Amino acid sequence: MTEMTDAPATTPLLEARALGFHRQDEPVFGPLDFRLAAGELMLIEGDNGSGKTTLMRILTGLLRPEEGELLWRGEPLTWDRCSGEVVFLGHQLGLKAELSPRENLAFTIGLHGHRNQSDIDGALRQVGLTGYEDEPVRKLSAGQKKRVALARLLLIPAALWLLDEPYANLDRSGIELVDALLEAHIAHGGAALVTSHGAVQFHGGEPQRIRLHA
Amino acid sequence: MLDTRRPGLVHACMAVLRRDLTLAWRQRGDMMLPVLYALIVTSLFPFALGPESALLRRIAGGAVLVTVLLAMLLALDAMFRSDIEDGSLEQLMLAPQPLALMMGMKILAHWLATALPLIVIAPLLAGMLHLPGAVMPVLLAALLLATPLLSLLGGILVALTAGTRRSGMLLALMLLPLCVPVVIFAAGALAAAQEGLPWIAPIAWLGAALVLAVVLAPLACAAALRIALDS
Amino acid sequence: MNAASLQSFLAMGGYAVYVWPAYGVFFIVLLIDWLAPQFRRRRLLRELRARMARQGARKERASSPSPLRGEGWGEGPRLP
Amino acid sequence: MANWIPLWLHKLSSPPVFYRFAGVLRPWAIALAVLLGLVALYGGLVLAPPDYQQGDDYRIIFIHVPSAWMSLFIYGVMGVAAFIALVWRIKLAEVVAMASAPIGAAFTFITLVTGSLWGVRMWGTWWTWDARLTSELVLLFLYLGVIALYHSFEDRRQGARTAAFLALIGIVNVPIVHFSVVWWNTLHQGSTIKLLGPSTIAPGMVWPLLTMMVATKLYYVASLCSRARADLLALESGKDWVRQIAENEVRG
Repeated sequence: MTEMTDAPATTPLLEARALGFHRQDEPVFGPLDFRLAAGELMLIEGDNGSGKTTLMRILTGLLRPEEGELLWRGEPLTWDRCSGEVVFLGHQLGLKAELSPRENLAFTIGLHGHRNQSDIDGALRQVGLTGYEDEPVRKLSAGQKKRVALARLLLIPAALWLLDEPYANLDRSGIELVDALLEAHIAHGGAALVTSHGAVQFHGGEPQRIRLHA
Repeated sequence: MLDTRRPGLVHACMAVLRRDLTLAWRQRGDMMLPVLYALIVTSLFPFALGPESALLRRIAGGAVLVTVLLAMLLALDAMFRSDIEDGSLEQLMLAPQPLALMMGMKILAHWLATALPLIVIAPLLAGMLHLPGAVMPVLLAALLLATPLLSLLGGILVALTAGTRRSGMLLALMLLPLCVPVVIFAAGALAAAQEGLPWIAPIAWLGAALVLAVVLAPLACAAALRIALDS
Repeated sequence: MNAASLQSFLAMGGYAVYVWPAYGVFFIVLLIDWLAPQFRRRRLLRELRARMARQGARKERASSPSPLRGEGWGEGPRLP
Repeated sequence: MANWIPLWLHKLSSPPVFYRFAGVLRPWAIALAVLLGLVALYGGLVLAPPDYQQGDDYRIIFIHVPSAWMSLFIYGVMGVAAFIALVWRIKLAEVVAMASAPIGAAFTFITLVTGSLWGVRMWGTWWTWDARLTSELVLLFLYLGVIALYHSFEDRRQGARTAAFLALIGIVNVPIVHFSVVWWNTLHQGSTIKLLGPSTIAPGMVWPLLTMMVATKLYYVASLCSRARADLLALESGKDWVRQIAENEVRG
């Protein structure tokens, strides 16, 4: 991976001002303020039903915020302005069960392109799926499916990662893999938002933390 | 900015098309179901109306047309269903590609996988009902124009129901008003051909409608998807 | 209006079978259309009152110390 | 400048304000509608002379024609509201569009039934695939599709916006259907029946007809207010003003 040229340090990648969301007039999460600059990691913590996934969907631009403002590189965030620069890993992994990991990733590359010096086999090797490249995804375990989705992070040239519960379904080595991926991404000047309902260990410096309340 | 290789439009379109066609091929059993359905429905007509060939010949064109459209309706629901369930539709919406074009490709893939087999067996269906051989080319022309129109219109409606859980009957209810003109012109061409009248006009109308739909329907489909999933 | 003219009015020149059902449908459909939202409104308010009562009860329970509930109970799970 | 008009509109589009406004408007609209309706019925059923060509069954037009007119008019209102709802995302526009759909469906249904009752003698059959009747039937399906789509969503607002999109598609569709059915009828050289024949309408028939048209419009306003009020209560059930209404009604 190559170094990124820095955006002006004054405009953060993503900024939320008094962001809020209601569903059927019940508040899902309250007014939120945060700034996320390149090279930063933010953890969003909260129990089930605290609105973590809703927040994530708003940050992808799929869902409109009802209150407050959301800025992407200093301008209001719309799905077409941030598309391609954001990669989202949600509860549904977006993998086709009938296709192999290699075919799934080939589709991803077809849409998003890929980082220089990254390729499918290398990414699959990095997430520890060597030997499973041509197995249909439906035959993989839940943790292995998650790893295929993680391989997408290595390929897609995105500045911001939005990871919704990336540790779910993963074993000890899988959790370490996610941490390593995050650290490498941050070290290369990327930014990431990670939700989790539990404690997260992160070794590359102290991340920002936001706590959502149910 | 990251030093990247962003794919061109053609590349992205081919990626969508290739994936959807691969998926359809892997599940080719499902692909045959509408064909089987059309065969069964067509073979019911003679049982219901009697085997008298003059009567069958009179209804053959319309019956084949309606059967094919119903068979397509059967498969319509599945157009984006699995993509919504496994999250790949979200990934598609977040890709740095024009969503309308990607939706157009998905609709094209769906048409190739469901309507094309139906068109291939349409002469067989028509033969079962004693459609005169001279009308066969008109039937094929009408189907080649009417089925993509239905796929495109159906694509918009399926996108609208993307946020709901069940959509089978709802789709039929929503599609009926939209497919009335399509059925009228397609069947009109057949009827005219069977009576030895000029049938170019309705076929031309269908063609014009198809051109319009090819341009507008993917845009409407993308807009509908954004509205339906915005929650 | 005497009885005979009323009778001829009701007969509608022999087309009573068509005219009166038409008017009947008109009024019945509109009556249903008129009443449905009123019932719905009443039902909505009744449900809302029940929900408010439930929420009030939950708040009371939360303010009184209970050995079963932790301190986080005050917020309560969100209603769907 | 006439700056107060948009300001007034903006204020009116706030749900509690509209709720109160609709509450005031509703009784007046329905009272006037009933009054005018009764006058029109008296004029149409009693005063208007029997048609010299047809018998007394022509008197169905006093409800059939206003209903047919309303079925299209309400679809137009729904389309405009749907457009506003989609472009400016105004909650009240969503409510108006979705509240209009059942009323429009009711009038479309009335149009079909009364038209068919009238047609029995005129054409000797309950149903004919004439362009107007077919378009009206398609219109009914469009209304039903909008209603069904709206109710298939768990989230009301999302359902309203999605159904609004369908309503807009329908606006494009209605003329196309009409055109295609007209073409279809010329092809099959079937029944070419004029619903309102060239027979000149006596002036005694015109004023009840027009009065009934006004009455149905007023009824629509009243029913729309009713439905919009209920919908607003459901949509805003978390807000204080709705809770206050709920508390006040239990006392009253």
